[in-house]
Amino acid sequence: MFNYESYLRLDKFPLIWCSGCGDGIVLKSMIRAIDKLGLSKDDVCMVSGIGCSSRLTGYVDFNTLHTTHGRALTFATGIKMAKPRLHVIVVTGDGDATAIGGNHYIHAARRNIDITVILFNNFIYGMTGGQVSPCTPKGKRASTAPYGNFENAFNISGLAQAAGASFVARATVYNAVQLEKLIQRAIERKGFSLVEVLSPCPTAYGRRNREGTPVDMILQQKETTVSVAAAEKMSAEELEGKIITGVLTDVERPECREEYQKLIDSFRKEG
Amino acid sequence: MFNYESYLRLDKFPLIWCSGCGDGIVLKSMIRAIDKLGLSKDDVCMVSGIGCSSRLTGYVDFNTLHTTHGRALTFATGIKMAKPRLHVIVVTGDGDATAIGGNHYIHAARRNIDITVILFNNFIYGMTGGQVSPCTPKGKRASTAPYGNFENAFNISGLAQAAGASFVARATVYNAVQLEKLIQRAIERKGFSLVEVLSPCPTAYGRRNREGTPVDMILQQKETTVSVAAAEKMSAEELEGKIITGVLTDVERPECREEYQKLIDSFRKEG
Amino acid sequence: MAEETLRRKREAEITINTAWCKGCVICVELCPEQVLVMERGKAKVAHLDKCTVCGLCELRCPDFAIVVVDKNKSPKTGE
Amino acid sequence: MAEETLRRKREAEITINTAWCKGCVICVELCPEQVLVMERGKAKVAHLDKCTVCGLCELRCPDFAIVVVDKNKSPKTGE
Amino acid sequence: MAEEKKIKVLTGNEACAEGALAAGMRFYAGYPITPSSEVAEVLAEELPRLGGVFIQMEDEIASMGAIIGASLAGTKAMTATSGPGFSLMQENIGFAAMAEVPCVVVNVMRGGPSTGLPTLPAQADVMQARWGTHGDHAIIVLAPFSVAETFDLTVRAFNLSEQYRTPVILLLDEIIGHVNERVTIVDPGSLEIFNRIVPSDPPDQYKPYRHTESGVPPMIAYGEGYRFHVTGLAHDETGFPTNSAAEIGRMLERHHRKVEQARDHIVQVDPFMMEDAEIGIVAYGSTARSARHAVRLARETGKRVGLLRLKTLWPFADEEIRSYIGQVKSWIVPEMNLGQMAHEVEWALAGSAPVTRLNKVNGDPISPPEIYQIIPG
Amino acid sequence: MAEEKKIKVLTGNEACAEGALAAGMRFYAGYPITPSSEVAEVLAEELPRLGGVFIQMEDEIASMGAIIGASLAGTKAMTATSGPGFSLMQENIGFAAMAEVPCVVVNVMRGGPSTGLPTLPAQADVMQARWGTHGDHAIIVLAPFSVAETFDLTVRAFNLSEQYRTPVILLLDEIIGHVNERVTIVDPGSLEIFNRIVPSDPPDQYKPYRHTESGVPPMIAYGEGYRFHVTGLAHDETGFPTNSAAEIGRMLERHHRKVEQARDHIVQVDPFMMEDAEIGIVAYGSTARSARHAVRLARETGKRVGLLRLKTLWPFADEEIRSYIGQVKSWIVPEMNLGQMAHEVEWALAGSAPVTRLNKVNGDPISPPEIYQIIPG
Amino acid sequence: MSFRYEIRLSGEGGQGLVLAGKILAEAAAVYDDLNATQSQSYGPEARGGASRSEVIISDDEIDYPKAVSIDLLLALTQESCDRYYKDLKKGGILLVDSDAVNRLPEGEFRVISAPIIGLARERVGRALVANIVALGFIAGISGIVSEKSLRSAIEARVPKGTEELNLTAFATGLAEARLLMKN
Amino acid sequence: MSFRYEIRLSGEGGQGLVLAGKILAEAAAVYDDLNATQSQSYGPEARGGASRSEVIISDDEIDYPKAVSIDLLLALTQESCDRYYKDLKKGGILLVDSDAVNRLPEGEFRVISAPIIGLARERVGRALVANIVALGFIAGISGIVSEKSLRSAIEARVPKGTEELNLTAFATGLAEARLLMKN
Ligand SMILES: Cc1ncc(C[n+]2csc(CCOP(=O)(O)OP(=O)(O)O)c2C)c(N)n1
Ligand SMILES: Cc1ncc(C[n+]2csc(CCOP(=O)(O)OP(=O)(O)O)c2C)c(N)n1
Ligand code: SF4
Ligand code: SF4
Ligand code: SF4
Ligand code: SF4
Ligand code: SF4
Ligand code: SF4
Ligand SMILES: [Mg+2]
Ligand SMILES: [Mg+2]
Repeated sequence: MFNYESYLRLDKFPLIWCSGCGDGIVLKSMIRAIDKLGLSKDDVCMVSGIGCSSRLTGYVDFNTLHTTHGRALTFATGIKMAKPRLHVIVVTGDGDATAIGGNHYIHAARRNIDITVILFNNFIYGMTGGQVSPCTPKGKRASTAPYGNFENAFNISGLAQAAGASFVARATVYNAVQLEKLIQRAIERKGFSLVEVLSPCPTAYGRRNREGTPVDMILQQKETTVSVAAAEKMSAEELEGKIITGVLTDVERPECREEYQKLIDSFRKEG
Repeated sequence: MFNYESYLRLDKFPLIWCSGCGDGIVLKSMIRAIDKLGLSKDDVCMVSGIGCSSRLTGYVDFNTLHTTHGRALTFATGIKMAKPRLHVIVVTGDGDATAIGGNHYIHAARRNIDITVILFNNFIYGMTGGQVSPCTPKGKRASTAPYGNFENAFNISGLAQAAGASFVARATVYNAVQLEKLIQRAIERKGFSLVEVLSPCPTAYGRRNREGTPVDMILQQKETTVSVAAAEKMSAEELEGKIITGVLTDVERPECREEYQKLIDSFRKEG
Repeated sequence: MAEETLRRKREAEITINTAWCKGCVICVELCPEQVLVMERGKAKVAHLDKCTVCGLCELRCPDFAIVVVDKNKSPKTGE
Repeated sequence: MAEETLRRKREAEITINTAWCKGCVICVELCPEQVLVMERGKAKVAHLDKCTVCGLCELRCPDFAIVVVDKNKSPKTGE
Repeated sequence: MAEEKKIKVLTGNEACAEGALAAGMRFYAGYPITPSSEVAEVLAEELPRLGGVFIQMEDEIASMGAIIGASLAGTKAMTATSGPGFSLMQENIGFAAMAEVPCVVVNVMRGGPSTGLPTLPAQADVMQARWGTHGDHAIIVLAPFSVAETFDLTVRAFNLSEQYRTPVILLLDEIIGHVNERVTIVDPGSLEIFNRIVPSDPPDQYKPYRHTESGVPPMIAYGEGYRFHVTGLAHDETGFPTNSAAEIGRMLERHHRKVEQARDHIVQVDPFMMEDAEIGIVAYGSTARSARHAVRLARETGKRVGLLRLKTLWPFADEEIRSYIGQVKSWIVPEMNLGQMAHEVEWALAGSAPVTRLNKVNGDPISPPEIYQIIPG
Repeated sequence: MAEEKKIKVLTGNEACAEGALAAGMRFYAGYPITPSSEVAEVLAEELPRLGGVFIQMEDEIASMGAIIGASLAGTKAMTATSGPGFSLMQENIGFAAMAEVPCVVVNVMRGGPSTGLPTLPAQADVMQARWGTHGDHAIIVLAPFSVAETFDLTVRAFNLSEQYRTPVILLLDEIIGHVNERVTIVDPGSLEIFNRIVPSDPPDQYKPYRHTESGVPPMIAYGEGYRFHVTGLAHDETGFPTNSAAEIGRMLERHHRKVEQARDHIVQVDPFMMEDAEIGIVAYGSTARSARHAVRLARETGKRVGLLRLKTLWPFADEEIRSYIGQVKSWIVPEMNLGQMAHEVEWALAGSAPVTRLNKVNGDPISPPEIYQIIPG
Repeated sequence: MSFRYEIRLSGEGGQGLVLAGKILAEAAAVYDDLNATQSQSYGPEARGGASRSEVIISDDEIDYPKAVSIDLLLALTQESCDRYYKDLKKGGILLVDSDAVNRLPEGEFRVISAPIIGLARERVGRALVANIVALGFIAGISGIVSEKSLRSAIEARVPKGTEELNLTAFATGLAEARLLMKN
Repeated sequence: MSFRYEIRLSGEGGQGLVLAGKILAEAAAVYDDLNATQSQSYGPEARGGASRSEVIISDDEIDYPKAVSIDLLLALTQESCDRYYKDLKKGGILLVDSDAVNRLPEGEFRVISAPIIGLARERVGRALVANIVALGFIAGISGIVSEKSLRSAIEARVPKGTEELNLTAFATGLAEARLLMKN
């Protein structure tokens, strides 16, 4: 249906991810979105941290950078500030972005720097074998939460909204078409944009929490999510335990690099 | 009117702060609040980071800890988890809490750990001589923003709310009585509680931004703030540029150490 | 136009790259027409005739291992 | 009761610790009754008689340098 | 627990967790990282049962902060990590040194630099363990070579930490961390456990940084009626900041002295066939196992070679090495780095005997034959 | 600018900023910290005028990340900090070493450990600059002793960084950072500026980590038609992760070699009255000024003493020091730490001459008389 | 003279070879009072296809815990067989799954081919316990650890509730091995 | 023989002594072609009461940039006078503000007492420029830097728009000093 090949580093295949891992489905959606936008591969710079999801940058034929754990946004900020013509896309996991990288996450959102973040939320640390994440729902099990997680979980998207992001959306791999469209809109929107994707991790999360097969996990997304439009018509009780998908925020706010450019230009004019 | 002396380390006086610095007014309000609550000095543990405001811990006769820049909440989390009977109060600046310490800030709020944070927001890095902070309003000058800050500022309190804090309030030194009461309520509330205090820094912020004398800066607070109650009656245009004071959030949510205690107790029962 | 397009005869060509397929069964179970089956841990086309070229299997295959092409559609004019 | 309390005669005793006073002028300018003045960079009581013992100067002195006591009130029963 | 079998098969990481519990550790804060995560995983399971605290923090900086806080609150506390996390902990490790807060930091070494080789062994953080934080400071670093010794040295790490009021670093390498091996678990009561010395002064006379003869000031927990101040700024005996050069000098000198004058107690080496050795191998961690094997092989062919195994890496065993001057004619230092300890051995010997380096940083362990091959004679 | 006076009075921090601009630095990311903040403050003012980027990041970790990103995007980039921030940067400094990203990190040293003495000078991060990050790695570290030299060595730091594709650390101390002194600003055009070598290969043949003879692979920026991968994992010539021990060994060996085989170019010392010296002083940074003064005083009384001043701290000037074996009978190493470089000098000399240490960590600089006093004879 | 016996269990992730190695080591160390080490190699971080678990058993101290000259190699996949057979020592034993490994390598070692996975699936009822069936084979072939100790170690290490199943698996492997050894 | 002249300007924060020191150093280094260094001590981090600024002037290279034996000490507060007079060299000059410093120390140095702050306030109109008045004194007393160079350095370093004011302050100090020196 769609030819992914020209965007891939085929010699690195097969993917490192486990059988049934949702990350590959997200990767495909990302490629379709970039293709739709008609971006030149040379102008796309993809930056990731450390984690299963962050291995993505090794497979795509862009300018790619696999940084340190949690720090992708700092490298990306340097790139965007230094070379604003690049489309900078950050690939990160729930742990990478909101545990160790939480500070850079809220600051990039505050600056509203023109970077698109695709956040692979699998509710767990996949790469290191299933430790609890700040996004693991309360009560769920992880290798470091053998009796169930006793901490409260983050609302990742809400955090980005509060910090000042221009565009915030949530999607599932179940609805990969919506996912693709949201990624497209996120890249289009000037400023900090986030797409939080719920991406099943059958190995480190599913198994331990008896969530069934990869298929079960994908189908479960259908049940647990409601669209923004549907949610608006639902009562608080009905929404209990539901995850809202779709565009949560889409506003225009001053963008960091453009504001800085104004400063540079003010001297150009003078001179 | 009130005897502060028994709470102070008088041999460390006079305070290190500049003439007219608002921090001393906050300190007094804190002491009054603690006194009202009748807490034993032995049971109060005050933890600070690095900054002008964070020097506070040197002056009060509690269990005091002056940590590294931005990390007060991590030390405080260790203390609270290890010895929950202590009342743990964190003293921090806008830079300390939201720049370098932003991650610990949102995570402590997420965990809703029973710690009270008094955040001295002077919109600047005072201690190091006036560099721009994530809370410096856009356009304002700082030693590292000589042409005016080009970045967007944080809404500190909004961030704590989004991250999951139980109690969030904002106050001024102008209204030191309200400040005291809010601190009192913050300490009383189980869970993560924040009081963001606008504390004028005439030296590093005021001078550079032509805000006048310390008195001018204190009086200005009166003009720029509106109470939650008043704000509710105002239109969006009227609220433009205004800062809302009072209790912004006050909810009951599961508290971190208590949730952990349940886990411990589950084994006690078994055995 | 939508009507015409839909009515045009669809003829599927399904390619499975067994070197990449990890046997997650996603394509098999989520195919609305039960076109696919598992064999020796890999996906396999069993009932090509039933395929409606809906593309769902390809969309959701995490490993780029299954490719569906509508043979009656020129590759240039993909939707 | 509030009425009586307010009507009770107030007699102020104001102590300024010049070693701690940094001369920020806050107390002087924010005293509603102009009781205080500056002298050689330190606050000083000029019109004690005008003082209403409102306590605002003390409340806002950042340096614990000014203490106001209502001499007609026993120290134990502070409001 | 008394009726449980005494012999267990554990990995080094598991033994480390068990050792910590045996030493009385009741507070663990950490952030997962390969190849150390099992330390946390065991403790996540065990600590709540014992009424202790297990908390996974948002990162390694926070983990280090939390264990310092917990230790100040009176609980023996630990964290475990690997290279990248160890780098992040450096600032707060310096705080623990400056504020003299006992705690144990475990680093299960993997290949570096940077993300490097997450699942493969290395020994390249030896110098970092000594010098990773800014400013001059004393530090104690231990390195076990077996699972059984991991248990023992973890207990010892806590003891030294409590006795000298200082952070102690335990360096495992991936091989020791992950190998399953026999451990004889001794009766917890029979372990020698050292707890920090509490002050005998009443609260108003307590000085948290008193210049005692041992160099170690007594320490009381927060919330016990003593209200004192702790800071990472240079401070005097009372714990409050000072800019007096004399006071600062005195304090930093004491920090150094408390470790240096106890070096004979802290430094442990394990000589193997060194009595008549003319060739000496200095090794530590898993590489010492290969070295021991190589020594056995070489002895079979009549070579007079021995192994001086370092259990304590810092303070460095310079005196112990120098004690062989005259007897040992040449030394070999195999290590999974580019010669970090070999440099120290050369320094200690000051030219009195040649040192041959055997270095490997490609993720492959150094095998016995590789060492055997370069034994002269 | 051409008509401006050529002689300026600047602080070391200001000269560092000026030197960076002269070297072509157009991206600065940093986080303020005493006593380095003026570097940032000057650049916040100058960079926007030049079309460059100044950004204050949320912390030092982010600052280090940002400059690596900017450098990969093709801009010469720098950050400045002091001890606590330098500790936080270590993980990402290791990334820069591993991924071979040119950048300059300035550390204006203050008293440590921990928050220590924020406004007072020290030289105690010398070993940290070498060993602060996990894993074995090569690094270049320079230390100027005057404001004028700060300008020069900042330019040089960029040149070396670009030439060898490696992070370069510039260690100032608080005294050099804050002293106002005469600098003769040379015409920017007359400065020797080195820019990274770009590949001559077409994009499809480009290998970002090619094993060249010099050990330094050509480097192209992101967004220039070459699409390559950069990672902190061990990787092969193409930049993609590998677990092949052979490939990894080859890569790490090359990292080391590119610096080691160029050590004669990188290592600079400044001998002062060493021609006939029988007593040698090894010093660097502001302490070298006191040492030079002490040498002058001692020469007046006829003592044959000289100063071998280190401008490059790492790679260490072992050969330069050893070149005096036979001539110099004893050495003195004064430094504001507990003997970090003295240890290296001892190592280099391997017992061939005694080394006297003069150490101070209380925030007071080492004065000329203090050195003069211990010059024997 | 002391002995050192090196066993490598190889196959792919999910076959439980790490657990099998641990059981073997525990049988030797806890119940047979020998020294034993078990170690494994990891792929890039948590995952990866090939799996390798090594057990060294000795009556003396075990210095180097990695296999250098293998006495017994178990290969449950063709890939692992191809990759590792060269590390077998002269006279060693190569134990392969007869269904998974078609191309048998040649060399100075003895090859034992048996339908290990098939036995687990068909006789025990679950392919998952092939690792324990393999332990039965190893016990029967090598005799390096006692049957009794292995049974105890299996009981102690397998998930609660699966003891019976696993002991059956072990017995199946052991019986098959004894049969083979007789021939 | 080369000379080394050490000046310490002391008083309290806000008196502009750091700027004065820089101007002095710049006058010597940029305009008089001498070598000069200026340095200061900081209190705990950014702030702190006492302020100290040191200028070393020499026709040779300046090695140690801190004062060791002071030629001229300016003290604008009693505290700074008390603290630093001991560092004056034999025959050095102690220049104090006659209003601020009441208790004059004794020693083998020459004391010059003048109402520096008063002159700034009354003659120039702003107490803030006492630092520049002091520079006038220093020029007049020591002659270590030329009047012309100091004027140029002042013009270059003071905030735009305040040049006149500051040059007047300088002239005031210089004239007073010359008067004093005549006596
Ligand atoms: C500084 C540092 N700490 C810890 C790690 C170990 N580590 C690697 S990935 C990871 C978590 C990954 O979780 P997430 O970001 O959710 O990604 P996922 O694997 O789930 O896609 C951790 C803790 C590291 N590499 N560096
Ligand atoms: C790791 C580290 N980075 C930087 C600093 C320098 N520093 C000290 S305080 C401070 C900022 C203080 O600002 P804020 O928290 O707002 O406190 P304030 O002084 O304004 O009360 C900085 C950057 C430090 N001490 N440690
Ligand atoms: S561990 Fe989870 S997230 Fe990682 S590759 Fe496997 S399924 Fe995906
Ligand atoms: S610099 Fe600002 S915040 Fe700091 S003490 Fe002075 S007035 Fe207060
Ligand atoms: S294209 Fe649709 S119908 Fe055809 S195999 Fe795929 S999922 Fe089934
Ligand atoms: S979805 Fe892809 S990987 Fe999964 S079974 Fe189908 S073809 Fe194979
Ligand atoms: S108490 Fe009130 S009236 Fe009296 S001096 Fe203070 S502010 Fe003025
Ligand atoms: S408010 Fe306090 S410090 Fe300020 S002038 Fe009055 S007494 Fe002095
Ligand atoms: Mg995850
Ligand atoms: Mg502030």
